[in-house]
Amino acid sequence: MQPARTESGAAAGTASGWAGRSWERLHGFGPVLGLVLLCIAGTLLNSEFASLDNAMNVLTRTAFIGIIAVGMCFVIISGGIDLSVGSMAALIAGCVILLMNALAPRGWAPVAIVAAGMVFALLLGAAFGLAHGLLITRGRIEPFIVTLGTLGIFRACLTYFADGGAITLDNALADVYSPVYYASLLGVPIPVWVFAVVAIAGGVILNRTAFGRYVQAIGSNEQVARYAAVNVDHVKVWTYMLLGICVGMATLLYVPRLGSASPTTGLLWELEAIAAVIVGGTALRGGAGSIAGTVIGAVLLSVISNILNLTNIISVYLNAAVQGLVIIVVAFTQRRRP
Amino acid sequence: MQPARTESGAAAGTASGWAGRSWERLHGFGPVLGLVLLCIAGTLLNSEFASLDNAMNVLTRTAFIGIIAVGMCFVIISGGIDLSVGSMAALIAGCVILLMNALAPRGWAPVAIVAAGMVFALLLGAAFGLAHGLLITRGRIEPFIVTLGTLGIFRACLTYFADGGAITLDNALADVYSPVYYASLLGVPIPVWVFAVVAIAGGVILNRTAFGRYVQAIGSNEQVARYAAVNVDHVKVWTYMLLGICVGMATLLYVPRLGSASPTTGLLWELEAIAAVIVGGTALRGGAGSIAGTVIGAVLLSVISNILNLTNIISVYLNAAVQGLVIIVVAFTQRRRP
Amino acid sequence: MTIALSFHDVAKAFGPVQVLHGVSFALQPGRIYGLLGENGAGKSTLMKIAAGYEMPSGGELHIDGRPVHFSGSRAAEAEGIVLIHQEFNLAEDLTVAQNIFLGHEKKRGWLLDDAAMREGAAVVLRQVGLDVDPDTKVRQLIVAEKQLVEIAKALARKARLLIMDEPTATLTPGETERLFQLMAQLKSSGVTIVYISHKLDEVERITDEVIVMRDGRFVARDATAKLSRQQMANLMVGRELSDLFPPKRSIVLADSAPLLEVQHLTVPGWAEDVSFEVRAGEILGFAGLVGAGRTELFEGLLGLRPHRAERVGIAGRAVHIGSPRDAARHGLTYLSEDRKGKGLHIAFGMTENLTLMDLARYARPWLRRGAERAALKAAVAEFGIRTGSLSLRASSLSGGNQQKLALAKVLQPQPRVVVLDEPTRGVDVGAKRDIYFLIHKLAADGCSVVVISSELMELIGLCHRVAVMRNGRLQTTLAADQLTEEALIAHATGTH
Amino acid sequence: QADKVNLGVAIPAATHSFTAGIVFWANQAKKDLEKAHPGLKVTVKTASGAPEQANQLQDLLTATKINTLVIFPFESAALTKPVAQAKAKGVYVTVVDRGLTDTSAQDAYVSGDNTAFGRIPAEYLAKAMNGKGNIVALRGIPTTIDNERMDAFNAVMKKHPDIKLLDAKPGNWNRDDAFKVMQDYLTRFKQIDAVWAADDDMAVGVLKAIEQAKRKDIKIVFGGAGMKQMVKTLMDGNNPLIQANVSYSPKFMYDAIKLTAEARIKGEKLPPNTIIPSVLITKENAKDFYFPDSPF
Ligand SMILES: Nc1ncnc2c1ncn2[C@@H]1O[C@H](COP(=O)(O)OP(=O)(O)OP(=O)(O)O)[C@@H](O)[C@H]1O
Ligand SMILES: Nc1ncnc2c1ncn2[C@@H]1O[C@H](COP(=O)(O)OP(=O)(O)OP(=O)(O)O)[C@@H](O)[C@H]1O
Ligand SMILES: [Mg+2]
Ligand SMILES: [Mg+2]
Repeated sequence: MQPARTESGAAAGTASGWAGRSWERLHGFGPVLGLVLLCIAGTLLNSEFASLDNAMNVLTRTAFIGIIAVGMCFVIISGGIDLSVGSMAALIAGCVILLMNALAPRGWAPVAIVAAGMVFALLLGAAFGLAHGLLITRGRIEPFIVTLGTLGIFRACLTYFADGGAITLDNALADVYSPVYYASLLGVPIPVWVFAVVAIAGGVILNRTAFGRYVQAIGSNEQVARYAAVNVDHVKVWTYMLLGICVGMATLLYVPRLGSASPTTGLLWELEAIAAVIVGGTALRGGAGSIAGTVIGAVLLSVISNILNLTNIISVYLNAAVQGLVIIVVAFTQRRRP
Repeated sequence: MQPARTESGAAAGTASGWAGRSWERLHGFGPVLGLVLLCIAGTLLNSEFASLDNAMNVLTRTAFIGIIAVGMCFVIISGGIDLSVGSMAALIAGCVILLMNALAPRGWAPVAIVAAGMVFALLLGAAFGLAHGLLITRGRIEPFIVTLGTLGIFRACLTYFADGGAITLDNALADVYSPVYYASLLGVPIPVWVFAVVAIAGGVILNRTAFGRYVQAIGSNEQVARYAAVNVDHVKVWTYMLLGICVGMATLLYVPRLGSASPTTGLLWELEAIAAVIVGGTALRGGAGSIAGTVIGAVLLSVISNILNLTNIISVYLNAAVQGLVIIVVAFTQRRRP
Repeated sequence: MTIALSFHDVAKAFGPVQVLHGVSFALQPGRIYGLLGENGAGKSTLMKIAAGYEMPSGGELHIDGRPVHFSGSRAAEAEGIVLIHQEFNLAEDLTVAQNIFLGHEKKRGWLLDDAAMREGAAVVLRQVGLDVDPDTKVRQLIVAEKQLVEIAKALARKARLLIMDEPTATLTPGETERLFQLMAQLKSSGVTIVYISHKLDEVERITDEVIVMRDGRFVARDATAKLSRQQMANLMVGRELSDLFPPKRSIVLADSAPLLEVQHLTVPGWAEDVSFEVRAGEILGFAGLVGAGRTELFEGLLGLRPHRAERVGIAGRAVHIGSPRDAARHGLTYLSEDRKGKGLHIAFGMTENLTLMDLARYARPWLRRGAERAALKAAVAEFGIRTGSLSLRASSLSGGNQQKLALAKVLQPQPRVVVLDEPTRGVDVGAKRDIYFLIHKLAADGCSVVVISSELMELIGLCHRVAVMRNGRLQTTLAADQLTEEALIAHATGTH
Repeated sequence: QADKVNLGVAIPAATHSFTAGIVFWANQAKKDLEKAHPGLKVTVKTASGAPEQANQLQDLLTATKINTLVIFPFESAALTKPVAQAKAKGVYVTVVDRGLTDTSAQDAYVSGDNTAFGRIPAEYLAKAMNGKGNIVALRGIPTTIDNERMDAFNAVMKKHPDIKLLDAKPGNWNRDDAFKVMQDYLTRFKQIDAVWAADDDMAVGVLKAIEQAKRKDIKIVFGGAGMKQMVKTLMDGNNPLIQANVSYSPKFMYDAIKLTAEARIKGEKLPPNTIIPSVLITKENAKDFYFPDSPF
């Protein structure tokens, strides 16, 4: 959101060149530093915090938001925004459950049904992302408006399908599906594996492919990118589709966890995902950002609430205040250079 | 971002000049057009829609969001954002009620107490805005992060003060205070007057004062503004303070309406206020925008839900979908030129 | 009214890079100084210090003999020192009048006096000869118009010392002429002017005295009348420069097939019914005044503006070009005249800028950073980009070096047809010569090159044929033997 | 005894008055019980969504190491699996208010009576209106409970064909939304005899809207859940529109925790189902439902 960085940019500064550079190095570590300090605080407050079980719990639950945040990172770097991810996740979860329940009586093998549901989730996510991308590029409407609109539309559709209540997964299917969330591989829960794979893939795509470079170029200056023969619309549509697919993937992990979708599913996930990206050091105005930062941002946010759950030092009413304070303080440690 | 030169300028006296100019004119009228069409639809669906009473109801309830949106318009044009306004309003409402209730037994005249409460609301708003501004300029933290943090902090404080429930204004005071919301002047309710005054003042400040000019310059290109010796930090702090004062003003009108503040007060107002600004044609990236558009955007949003309340054509579950759709369609009518 | 500014051992370092090494010289009031130096010599940096935009890391400025320390540009302006930036500093969303008075608004009481500002803007716009409505948004202006607005903005400031950093880089002879009259007027009223330019003919014409810098040091100063262009160039580069233009390649093969054919291209509002063709190995120039529509013609051709054409052919095949991407696929690339707005990602590193148009080559499928860096090293050597470190952002390069980087960028994909809009904008004489050689080499290798330029000498020295546009129409195409400045100007202004 | 009772309480965060009441009573129970039984440890966690509540369950299990759980599920279906997991680890589970979809995941169930919450107002209104007239209703946030209440209300109204339910729009259990919806009802319908606001928070907004419009046609506003201010109004009889209410006191949270804790300390089990009935509150019995210290 901040206008152009000061022309002098990274190399600016005077005699403070060296100080500048080490600051720059430190700067990248802002969220890491925040995370480390938080973890120390957590351990001091409750020794259970540092247990492997707790660490795995935290990482597992971070997976949803984390995966979405990786997709969101692309959208934000390209200069866009997506407010609809929470509703989108809810609607996808609802549709997937409806599909699976509908297939159940047809005599398909449960595993096949679950697989069909998973494919459907990814397809739906991609389709929604495509719709966003086209409205934004072809329709030439602000991303904020488009996704604010679909935020309402997605959630309303889910509420309608659920008739105001919840859509619940058939019990037999739930049992087949639940290992996707609850099982572990080599002691690490499946969602954490998925999260790791998504994050690494995201990092590679952003930093090691032409597409990733184009995303950054568009966010930095769309006009220059267009003149440099970048297919701007195409790339933008793909960022939204990537995000949609990430949301689909997060839903895949969400459904086996709670086995139902209701009008409150995914509420405010958009805020959490965007916050993870921004806390991770990506600028809201786009142009540059990092997947590693985003992952750390997402973990950081869930560590805060984990610590609040593990301790009992302040009124429960003030939980949100503590979260807010920590977010501001972490951001302060990695603030832009003077 | 578009390479095209929208030839409204007198510079281009060409064939496409005329088409361009009338488009440009139409473009500015996008929200007006949307509003007019909506009003026609409303009247067709329920003749009561066009009644004066209903119009006044709609305008009165728009006043809160509208006043906040005027302040938000400055912040967004300057390239910032404020996510905390809803929580801020809730906290201010709570504090003001607590203050007034505390003063009541001291034997002050009720009118004096109400006046003290009103001044306190404005002061609190300005103080919160100042805090935002300083964190953003001095602290060099992204506005998104700062106000996401205070969003949590403000609401948590209110919940804490209210012990989770509602803070209710003393009955005697409520009676003295209630005309501020319920009374009319020349047939027009007070909040509508206040809204009008704020909007006009906002328009004058934005377009007719140096401060307003600087706000636009900073949003358009912060570096250029800095080079032009504009005190960028100063101006930014003031935009947040203006917004804070607007929130205080909205709260002044809100408190006498229900005489209470609770954790649900002001929920999602930030989204509505930002949406009003953006639907009104201001770009989220800043630089340019209009108060008139913002006012129309705010009215448009409340007309949509008013129409939905006055009719019964679709499932209530789909209300949000209709709102979303209308927002997208209105934005489409005023989209940027190819 | 008059001001005497002097530099005493002024030094400046950006981090570890020392850019200015103790520069000292004094400016007498009421004279026009030409400030010369190679790209990256430190001219812009020194002048930014003089105008309070940068702080020196050593040394002092004196005004009328007393030392001054500027805390910002506002303080320098209070002394009457005004700088016209090499890169534009205009808020695109504001109007021309609003930009001209930004930070110095005229007020009536609390409120802005827009009428007075519009009037004031109209006055200075008339002075610089720019015929646009003061209420036009700057976003809608073309590059040359923005340059004129920058100049007008400085005029509105009532300067005692006016520093112009390459004001004519994008102007055509007409505007330049007008600017010179204006400078003469200012001078006669006692204003000191520092004029930075790489166009030595202009320096020779307008300045009284020449100051030369090299590698962040003061090298020489002398009365302009005593120096020839050749001598100035030699002082700048510190060695003997031979002839500026490379010898023209004798003649294009008459029967070589056209590589780019354009028939009846119309860009509504900008260019009407333009047809031309460029053969392999040919360099075609485009001349015209500001506003002739040359830039827009080619932006239309590239699909960046709405356009229609009867036929666009590349290498004999009819092609549809809907975007620069299509064009690049057919081997056509375009260098924009608007370096900062359309040419380079100034927040990106040099590598990322250089390879952006040719990423496919480095992505297999993963980007090979090493290969990219090697490409940068090669480009730095080939285009003579002068920079302290290869990891600088584009924004930290000097203007001329940015231009070289932009040129290297559009040539990266090895196009068959390349359109160069103001290819030597802000480039120093030595590097200019290298670029001319390069363009010739491109042509010799069978490329078609289109050069749009405001420098007539450049077109005459470089091109096989020159097309002249006026008011969006192609007036004529002059063959090499008909190329003279007079002929070009006559066709461009319609006075032949 | 060998293992001390380590009791975890998971409830929704205080986002509106009713849940604020839940939080209040839970904390009250913690205070009273920890004082009464020194070995007992009670940990209260509030969640603002189903996933967060599931997270808290995990944390209560792994870090706080609870052996007894009292949970007010944010959502029935969504919390079933996480609660089942807790039970599988040997935790004694009492579920409050919103029953799980799989009852084998709980040891005991203490609930309010959502059917009665919809049925009682319907019956009361039908009687008060002599079986004919126009009603408007305000619904809550779309959820299963809201559906249950509405269905129960509709079921009674079916027996009274002369009563017309003009419309039922969501006021989201929120004063402001209820105010707006009611304003628009008043614009739209010229004759309204009674309002079922389905929650006392919404009733506050409804009353203000009626007061503003100065409409005299409305005879009754029926809220619900027995918010203290409303019960007080009923006791004092100073608003003719408020004639009755239906209890759905968040105090059952207190009862559930207390029953569970005491049963566990004694090593006993709770009955599998305890329903705390919703009853009609009128001026006569109002004082039994008035808790001035509770935020609700
Ligand atoms: N912010 C910066 N950080 C690092 N180096 C910089 C920065 N700004 C300028 N430089 C370096 O300072 C040197 C001088 O730059 P300057 O812009 O003064 O050159 P110039 O003489 O104006 O050149 P040109 O003729 O190309 O405009 C260049 O080598 C440039 O790379
Ligand atoms: N057909 C036309 N009729 C009227 N005005 C025109 C026409 N074509 C161009 N102009 C005017 O010329 C200006 C646009 O110039 P344009 O961008 O075409 O110049 P250019 O030839 O690219 O200049 P440069 O050589 O500096 O790049 C505008 O002021 C526009 O109003
Ligand atoms: Mg320079
Ligand atoms: Mg041009």
